[in-house]
Amino acid sequence: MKYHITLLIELKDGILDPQGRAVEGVLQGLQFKAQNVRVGRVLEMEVEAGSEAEARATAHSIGKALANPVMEVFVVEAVKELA
Amino acid sequence: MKYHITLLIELKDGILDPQGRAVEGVLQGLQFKAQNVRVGRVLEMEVEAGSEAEARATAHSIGKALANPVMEVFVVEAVKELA
Amino acid sequence: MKVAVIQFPGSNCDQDTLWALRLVGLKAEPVWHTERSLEGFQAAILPGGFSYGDYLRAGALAKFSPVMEAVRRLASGGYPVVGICNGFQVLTEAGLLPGALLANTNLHFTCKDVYLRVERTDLPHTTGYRPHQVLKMPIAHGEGRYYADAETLERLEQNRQVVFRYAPAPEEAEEGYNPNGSLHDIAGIVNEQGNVLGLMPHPERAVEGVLGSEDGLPFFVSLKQALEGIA
Amino acid sequence: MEGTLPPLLQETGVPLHEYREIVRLLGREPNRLELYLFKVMWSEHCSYKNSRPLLRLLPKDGPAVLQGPGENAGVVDIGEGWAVAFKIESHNHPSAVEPVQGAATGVGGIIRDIMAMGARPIALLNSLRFGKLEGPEGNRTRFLVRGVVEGIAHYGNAIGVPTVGGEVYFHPDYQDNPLVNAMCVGLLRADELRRSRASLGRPVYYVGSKTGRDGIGGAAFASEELSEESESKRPSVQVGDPFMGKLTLEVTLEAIRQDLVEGVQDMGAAGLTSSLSEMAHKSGLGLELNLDLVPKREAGMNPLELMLSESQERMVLVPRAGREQDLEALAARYGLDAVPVAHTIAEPVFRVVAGGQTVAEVPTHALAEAPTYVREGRENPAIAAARAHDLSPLPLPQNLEETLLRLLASPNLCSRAPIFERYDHQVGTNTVLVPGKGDAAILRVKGTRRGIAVKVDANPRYSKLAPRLGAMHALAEAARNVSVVGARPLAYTDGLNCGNPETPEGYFELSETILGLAEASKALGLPVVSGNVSLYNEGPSYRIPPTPMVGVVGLLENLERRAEMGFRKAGELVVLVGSPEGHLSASEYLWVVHGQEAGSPPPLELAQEARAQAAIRELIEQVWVQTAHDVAEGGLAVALAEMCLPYGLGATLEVRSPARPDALLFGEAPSRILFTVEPARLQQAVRALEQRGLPHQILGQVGGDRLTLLLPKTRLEWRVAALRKAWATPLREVLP
Ligand SMILES: Nc1ncnc2c1ncn2[C@@H]1O[C@H](COP(=O)(O)OP(=O)(O)O)[C@@H](O)[C@H]1O
Ligand SMILES: [Mg+2]
Repeated sequence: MKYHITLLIELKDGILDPQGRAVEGVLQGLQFKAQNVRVGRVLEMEVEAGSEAEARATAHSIGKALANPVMEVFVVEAVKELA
Repeated sequence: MKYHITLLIELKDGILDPQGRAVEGVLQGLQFKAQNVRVGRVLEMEVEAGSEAEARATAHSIGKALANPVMEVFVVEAVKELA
Repeated sequence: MKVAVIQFPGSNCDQDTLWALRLVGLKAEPVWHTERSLEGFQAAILPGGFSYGDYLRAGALAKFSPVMEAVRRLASGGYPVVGICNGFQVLTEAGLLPGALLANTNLHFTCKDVYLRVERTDLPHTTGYRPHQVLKMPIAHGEGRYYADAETLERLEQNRQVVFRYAPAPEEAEEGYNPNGSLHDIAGIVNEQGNVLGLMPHPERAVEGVLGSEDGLPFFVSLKQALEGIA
Repeated sequence: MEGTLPPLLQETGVPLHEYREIVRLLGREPNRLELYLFKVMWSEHCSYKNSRPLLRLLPKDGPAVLQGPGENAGVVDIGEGWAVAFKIESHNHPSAVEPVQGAATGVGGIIRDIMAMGARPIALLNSLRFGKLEGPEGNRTRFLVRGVVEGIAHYGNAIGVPTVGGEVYFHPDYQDNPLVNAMCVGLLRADELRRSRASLGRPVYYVGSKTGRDGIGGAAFASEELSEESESKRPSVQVGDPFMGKLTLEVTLEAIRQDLVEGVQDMGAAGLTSSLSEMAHKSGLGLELNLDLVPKREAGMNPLELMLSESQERMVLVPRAGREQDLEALAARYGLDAVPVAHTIAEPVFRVVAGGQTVAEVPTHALAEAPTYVREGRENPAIAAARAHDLSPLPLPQNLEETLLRLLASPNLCSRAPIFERYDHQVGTNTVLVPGKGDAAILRVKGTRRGIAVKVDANPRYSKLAPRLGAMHALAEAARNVSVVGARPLAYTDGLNCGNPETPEGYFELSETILGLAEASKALGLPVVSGNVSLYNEGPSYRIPPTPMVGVVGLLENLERRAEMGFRKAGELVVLVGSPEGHLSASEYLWVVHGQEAGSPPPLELAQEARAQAAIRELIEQVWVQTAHDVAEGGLAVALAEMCLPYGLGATLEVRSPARPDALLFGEAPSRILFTVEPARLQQAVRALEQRGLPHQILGQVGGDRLTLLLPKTRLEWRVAALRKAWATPLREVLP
């Protein structure tokens, strides 16, 4: 079966996020009350798997392969079966 | 009240995503059966709002300000009240 | 007859652009992005660099700078407005030019000389060129792949809004000359009115023999003549 | 204190004898924070405790020197009121842990050293060392190369300082310990030179990014061997923010231009601790720092974290009396924090206050003057044996034409375009000689006819086999590269990357390297004005070859009179200065073709080296010569091929010598220079060489699309296109 997976890769807490800082400054300039802005990457893809659990495990392994353990953490945001 | 919001900004379908392709190549090299990989951005932040609906509306306006409609779409992925 | 060179936080070709403008005898002054007026200026250049670090997306944050309203007014008054490299990205992000500039297909910043064909010589920025003249000019960008939907591209071509196209070097093989994957080999475009122009290559880096090319000089000389016409 | 170590010593790793010295200097036991201040300030990185006695041997004075070692960067006079500041700095350990950010922050750090002198950074260079590209280790090497190049590009391109040159070298001995050294050159008006000084009672401003928990203890980390434990130190990665860097740069330079500040200091390794305590010490004063005022990125940071943080993009500015408001307004315009976090005091102590309490107070001189060590060195016998190895039975390759292609495709000789194309090398519109076109980069000084040439160099194979001679070669070659573009070398900066000085072998290599540099400096008349020492590039199973990265800056009084390396005019004659025969020992050829690293590096006759360089400068100055190239790794054949590549123009040349053909084609020797000259100017050129007693040969003529070499018994020929293909592809595969 095919599953659609969504992975978020984000900077670890405490690691400086220059992008987030710059975006925050601009948003505040636009009068949005936004704080602690962090910018990360989202990856969407389709994987083959026998079950949702298997797809989730694959998503996990992919997150591990792609995130930089020195600075980043990943979250498996969603796993959905495709028709 | 404070809300945590998560925004995804992604390339429109049909627009060449060389980063997605590169990631796909890497994943296939690692024997993952991943297809149609797309890479976008995730923004997380805290906003002040009177209600969840208001927070969602703010998230929407921020997405509009930051995404480029020529090639991108945005999704308000999550709005959560903070303790 | 004075040109404003807009300085966004992170612009880094502002001084080079001022140098090139002054070299051809134009009066030019830097204008900090928080200014709200361009009173007294008859043209504006948005220079290259990394406005706001190019964070999020090149040009995405600079479009919110206070000065952009004044740039818009100058443009709608018919005065020449130019975006070079990052400036081109800002102009598309701000909607002053159609389309968008995406990450190069090679996914990395590329700095080298490229060749451009001049498609229009009737603009305030290009009267100094010969039709179809091939220019040598450096590029230096990571997000220069011109993109627009099919309809917009069609319209650009119909209206002859494509001003510069990547081209093969004179006497060289055909392929591989497009450095970033731009659609229709687009390196620079102009708006319908013909006064707002954006291009990815750096004419200000090609204004003296000692820098390797003088092909950018006519760009600034044209602008000077056009401005003399206005004054 | 006898018997078991106090827990604090175990925690900090401060050795007992240093602890005793600290107690003696303080007249009491230090508290935990104080002990950490000593730990970082007495680390090799900040204190040079193993290298300082040796560095004293280097000549530091010269007619052009405005500022020698001891400040954030050295400064030389280039005439017409202009001066040039430059320095090299290592970021090896951070780059091994996180290549992108490690390299990026290395670039950011050296830029801040240059701007601390009041100079506008106008050029960056870098000197990189990686392990093997082949075999199973190749994957990690490629990961590091890609990351480091991306990091350098990310920071340099965005802050708007062109990366105009550098060098990259692959050798298995760097497999576990890559080297990333960055050099920056800045331009200033001589009368705007600033130093790290403050007068009494002045507020001391913190300007730039907020302080977070970045790189806690980095300076001490850089002085430790890499170990399993470094893995656990990962969370402390510093992230570079070139955008903030650019704003900080503009504020600092504008403050100097408007004469708002009397003193400037960057916050580099050991952050607040070293920048403030050293500034106070150099000023002969004390300083009181209030940590409550320090801009913080995260809540709950304790004094220790604040004192050791290596957050990037921070500067220390000391305003002139009455200009405080102007400075604050200037910083506000750029959206930067500018906070008076400290003030100078008469009592010569470094006092740290938090929450109204004094949390540390130590004499400034005690922090600044770490004990120094002079140790016993001993050469590793295996290296002495390799150097003495007999190479006479070396077989000749079957096919010499193929051998040249193989050499051109080797990682140390192939095209660097895949790397330098990722660097903006033109921003600033001063780059006259871009990467790939000449042996050194040339930058013009706008508004004058002057230019400066810069190049950084080091041959680790030479240094591995003979550290002293290797260091001499490094300086000679860097200076030669500057001379062959037409510039007169003025001074140099050196990045000394070595192993653990606490081992006899490591100390031997360090001391020999410095002795070699000292000898070459004297003979070539070149003073050192700045530098860096990175020791402990060693682990349980490896030690890097001593790697003295030498960055030379030279002056062209008339920019019009310069040379580049590519053949450009058919019909010009090609002349070789020096002997056609080179040494196979320690050569790139020996390594690539015969898989050996043995023998001694070629002998170096410094007086002849100086004469050869003076001769080529004169020929360029006379405008007889516009094409020149030094003969370095890979020997004569590689150098000639390199001259064909930039413009695709070939040459037909004859080499007359009874030596074995591989020694003629690929043998290495210093003091050799190739140049071209129009037939009408040949006599004059040759006379200039004869007057200096320099051996030379007229080899032949430029022209056609082939390189043809006639040896006594062989005729060799290559299409330039074939040379280019072999040379251009290898690094493209690493950096597509
Ligand atoms: N190998 C060397 N040769 C010459 N000078 C050196 C060398 N190493 C360090 N120096 C000088 O010692 C001083 C202290 O260096 P360093 O601690 O690296 O300065 P910073 O903290 O500003 O980076 C500087 O002036 C530097 O130029
Ligand atoms: Mg410093």
